[in-house]
Order: sequence, then structure tokens, then C-alpha cells
Amino acid sequence: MAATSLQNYTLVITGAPYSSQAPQTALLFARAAIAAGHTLDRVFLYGDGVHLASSLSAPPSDETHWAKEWARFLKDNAVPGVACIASALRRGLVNESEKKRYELPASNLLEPFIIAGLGEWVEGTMASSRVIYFHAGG
Amino acid sequence: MAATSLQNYTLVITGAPYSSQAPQTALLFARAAIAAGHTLDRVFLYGDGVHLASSLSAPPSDETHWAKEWARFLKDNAVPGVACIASALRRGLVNESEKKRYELPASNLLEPFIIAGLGEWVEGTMASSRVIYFHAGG
Amino acid sequence: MMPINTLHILNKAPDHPRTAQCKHALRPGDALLLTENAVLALSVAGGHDDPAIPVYALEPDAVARGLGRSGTETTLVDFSAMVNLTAQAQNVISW
Amino acid sequence: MMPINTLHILNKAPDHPRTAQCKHALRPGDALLLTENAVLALSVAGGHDDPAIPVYALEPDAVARGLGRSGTETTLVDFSAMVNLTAQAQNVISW
Amino acid sequence: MSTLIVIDQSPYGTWEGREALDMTFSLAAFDQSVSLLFTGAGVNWLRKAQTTSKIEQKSVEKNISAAPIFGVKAIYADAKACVQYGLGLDNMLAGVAMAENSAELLHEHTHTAFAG
Amino acid sequence: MSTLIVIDQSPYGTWEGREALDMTFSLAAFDQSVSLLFTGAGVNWLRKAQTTSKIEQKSVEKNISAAPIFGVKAIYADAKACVQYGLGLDNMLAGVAMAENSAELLHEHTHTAFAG
Repeated sequence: MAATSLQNYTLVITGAPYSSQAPQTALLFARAAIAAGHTLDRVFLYGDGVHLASSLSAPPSDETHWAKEWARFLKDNAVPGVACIASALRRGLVNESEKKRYELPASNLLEPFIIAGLGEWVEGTMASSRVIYFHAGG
Repeated sequence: MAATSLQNYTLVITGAPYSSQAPQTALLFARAAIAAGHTLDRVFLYGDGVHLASSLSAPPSDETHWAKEWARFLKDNAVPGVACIASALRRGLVNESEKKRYELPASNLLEPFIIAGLGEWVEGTMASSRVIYFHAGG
Repeated sequence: MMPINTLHILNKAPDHPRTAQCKHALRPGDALLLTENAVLALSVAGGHDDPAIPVYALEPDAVARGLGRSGTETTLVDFSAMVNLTAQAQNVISW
Repeated sequence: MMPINTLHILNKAPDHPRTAQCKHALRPGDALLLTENAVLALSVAGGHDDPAIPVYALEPDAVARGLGRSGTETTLVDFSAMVNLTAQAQNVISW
Repeated sequence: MSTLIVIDQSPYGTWEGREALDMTFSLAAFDQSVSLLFTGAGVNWLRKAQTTSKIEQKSVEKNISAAPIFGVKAIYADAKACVQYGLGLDNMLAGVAMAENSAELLHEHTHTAFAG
Repeated sequence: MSTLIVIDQSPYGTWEGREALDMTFSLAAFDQSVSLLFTGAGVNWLRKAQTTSKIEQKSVEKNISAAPIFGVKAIYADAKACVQYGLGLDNMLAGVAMAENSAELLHEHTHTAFAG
């Protein structure tokens, strides 16, 4: 039955952790998708969602560390995690090369996340059979 | 006339720059308050507002750099700017001592902002004659 | 399960303006999945307007908010079933 | 200016649930200041309910949204006047 | 100074309510007069039996129940919002006072802070 | 694939609409079929004479007006929302198509993305 065939997903997260539930819902969805045999083409962080890729988040030890959980998931499943460069630069999320380019005092991008342009999102929409957005609630 | 007497303000910013208008409205308010002869007891960043104190923000050169504008205002007027430690740690905003304490790869707090507890907000509410909140809109 | 034309995923509370917009956009053949704060619709009397549209609610979000019992009109689903819904639907809209 | 009991500062768009809550909380002697997205109320027909409550709107936010002309019921103010309003009011509530 | 902290956002979907609770407890810890008002979708913080393990968040049920012990003066719930969300004495946390006209509470306190 | 980008939030108070415009232009730059729908408070992006210097933001009026040049297929405005916010042909940017039932547009596109 075609309706239940395996899909290739692009997930787009636009809500920040510890502000919205979006990264949490997206991770639980992503785990279930992989468990069902689907594939994830990529995960794209946009707008406030880029904060998920911070290497400096330090929530209380009895709360889930969403950035680390996401990073582990991406590594374990070899899924690319991409933070939009325009969203990231405004919000203070930078890698080593942006640090040098903008002469910033540090970098704070958590591996394996990378920073790239909106073209990565466009490619995701073209390459995958399903694009699911995880926005901030309210 | 007592109603127009000079006030001592505590400003609380809970909305992030490049996500809400809160830090912008707060800065234009703060400048006008100083110009009218009022004093600012302190500025307290809470919730998503702590992102205003990031040293790594790099908006496009034709957009206002709100973190730098705020930092300059605080220095010029000797107003303490305090980011709530609990909000900051969850959201990946840390100073040198938190960096060491939590073994994080970098620090990203912009001077002259400092990181401290909610007690700073409580003190602000007690020490000042007006507490004005700048929340995210919507 | 029935084939789904468009799956509408709503994660906003009942008083959010996007909730009304979402309900207005539902068409026969569509399905509605309530997640996060949207599961609060389960507690609102008369919140379900159109019996022709299947309504699902994410069970982890419902029980987190103390709303574990499913009404007769709403089916509680886990993340695995949520994935199935998105795979079956021709289109998915996240409100 | 008249003395103000409570100054209500509203920065939410007219369709935000907190807007209705704010209007419901206005009492004689209070004043309402619209900032940021709340200035869109200037464009909504019949948006001003109670003529006994003075309504102000932040002019920089109004002109940014193409709403520079003040209605007869609403006074456009700059940041300096906003500061005065907060200094005159006994209490200030930011919605 | 008497403070009213107002929570009008649903639990768990956003962090504002949680951080407003922290503000409340902080004022109480400094022996300041502080009360809580839950209104709008925020009344859902007061529902019994919040089981949050599957969304990997901490339940705030215990925090709210412990508020009086930590010196929070009163917990109010907007009566109309409770009706709207099907909340009554049977399914609400104990120790909550129903406010028939919660807007009056804003005028009875000298300092009001909304959650986010 | 045909994409509809939906902006239902007011201009300048939040960044979501601005970043949704960036998404729109990005799709157009990759020669993908993309249209814009402004609805709810989002129709206020379409008002003429947005003068933003005093709030130190860039106006988006020019960006929206230039959308067709950059390959954006159509710009729709929800007709009911325009009435609600007092928008008509006299005070709106040129090149906008009124959508009497904008919900239908969602069903006519294979991919819909909301601003935030």
C-alpha cells in the first residue's frame, strides 16, 4: 500500500529549547521515524531553532539536555543537522570560521551541527518526500 | 507635583533581540528616561531576554546591533545589566566562571553585562520606584 | 486507516489565533493531529466542530497536561502513530 | 495631564488573547498605552471600547506600521511622553 | 509592595510559566508579599495528575502545591477560565482560590508581572 | 512541488515574518514555485508607507514589492483580514491578489510553511 511506504523526511525546527517544546517534539518524532524504518534527509534549524545547536547550554542536571540529546541522535543515525547561517549570526551562534570572519571572541556551535544557508532547506524540500515543521507553540 | 517627580526605574527584558521587539523598545525607553532626568537602578534580563547579553551576535551590518547598543548605553550611564543565571545557563549564555564550573568550551557574555540570580530582580523591585517589563510581543 | 488528504498538525493552545484559522481550513478527507498545547482542546467543552474530520491527539502531551482519557471523538496516539499519519497523508501542514 | 491610577502597556496584536484580557481589566482612572504590535488596534474599526479610558499609542511603532495619523480617540506619543506616563501612573502593568 | 504574578500560558508548551513560578518563589524567599494568578490557558497548570515523563519535562504540580509552604500568600484561578477548560474542585490541585473577577486582583496589588 | 509561505504575524514586533520572507526568496532563487499568503494580523505587512527609522528596523515594503521580480509567483492577502485591519486598494502595496477564501490556497499547494 503506497500510503504507508517508507518516507524520506526533512525536519525543520523553528522553536528554541527551554523556550518552546519544538525541539523535544521533533526529537521524539525523529526517533519514532527511524524506528519505523523511514529515513531523515536532514534536520534544518531556522529562526529561534538555531539555539538548539549551542555548545554552551547547561540546564540543571535533572532536566533533559536537548542539545546533547539531539547531537547524539544525529551522530548515531548519520543525519545532517544544519543551522541557518542568517538566523544563527543574528542570534549569536557561530562556528570557528564565522568567529574569525566576524572577529568574535569565541565560537559555540555544537558538533555535529553545521552552519549553512537556506539553500540547505530548499534542497531538503526537493530531496525528501515529507517536510515537517516544528514551530514554537503558544 | 508628586506625580511627575523623578523616578528610579528597574527594567526587566524577557524578549530576545531578533525574535521580539522587546530589547529595542526597552532601549528607546531607557534613553528617554535618562534624558528626562530619571535614574535606572538596573536592567534585568530574564527568560529569552538573556540572549541580549551575547557577545557572539553578528547581525548584518545594515541592521542595528542591539547587544552592542545596549552595552554602550549601560557603560555610558553606569547602569548595571544583569542576566538571570538560571535562564542564561539553560539557553547557553555563560561567563568565564560558569564556563569553568560546567566545563564548557567557551564563554559568551558581553561586557558590562553580568550573570546573577533572581535576587537581583527582587532587589530591583524593592530599590526602585517603578518596575517596567518588556515582554515579547505577538 | 483511511487515506488522508492533508494532515493538519496543530500545536497551539485553543485561544491562539492560529487555532481558529486551522479549524477553518479543514476539508473532508483531511485529519487533525493535536500536539503540545493544542491537546488542551480535549478539556474544552464543545471544542470539536466537524464530526467528518478524524481528530487525533498526541498521548504524551495529553497525559503531561492531566488529560489522559480520550474522548469518543478524539483518538490518542503515540509518536509512532504520529509518524504513520505523516507518512499516509499526501500533504502535511504544521500550524 | 490627568493623574493615572494604573497605566496598562499593551504590546500584543489585536488578535492575541492577552489583548482581550487587558481591555477587560481597564478601570476608570486607568490609561492604556499601545506599543509595538498593539498599535494595529488603530487600524481596526470599532476597536476602542470605553471612551472614559484615555488611549495612547507609541508614534514610532505606529508610523513603522503605516499608521501615522492619530484617530480622535487615540493620542500618539513619543518615548519621552511614554516615560512621563509611567512616572505619573501609580502602577504600571506590562501586558 | 505586594506582587501578583500572572500566568496565562499553557504548561509545558512554553517555558514562560515555569520561569514565572521561579520569580514567585524568589520573592517569597526574600519575604516579599507575593500571590499567583492563573488565568486564560494558564489555569491548566492547576490540573491534577500531570504525568510528564514521556515528554521528558519535570511536572510542576509539586512546586505549585508547595507554594504556600514557601510563603506564597495565595494562589488564585480565574473562574471563567476554569469553566472554559473544564476545571473544578474534583480535578484541581488543592489550595487554589477561585477568583470570580480576577481583573480586580491586578488593582489590589502594587506590582504585577506577567509570565513572559 | 509548489510552496505556499503563510505569514500571519504582525510586522516588526516579531522576526518570524521577516525570516519567512527570506525563505520565500530563497525558494524563488532556486527556481522553485513559491507564493506568499498574508493572513490574520500578517496582512499589515502589506500596508503602504511603513516608516521604520524610529524603531531602527529595516522596512520590508521594498522586499515585498520586489517579490514578483525575484520570481515569487503570487502574493495573496486574506480578504477578511484586510477588512478587519482596514486595508483596501488605496492603502495597500500594488500587486497583491485578494483571496476570498484563503484556506483553499493551502489545499492547492503541495508544501505549506508558516512563519514560525
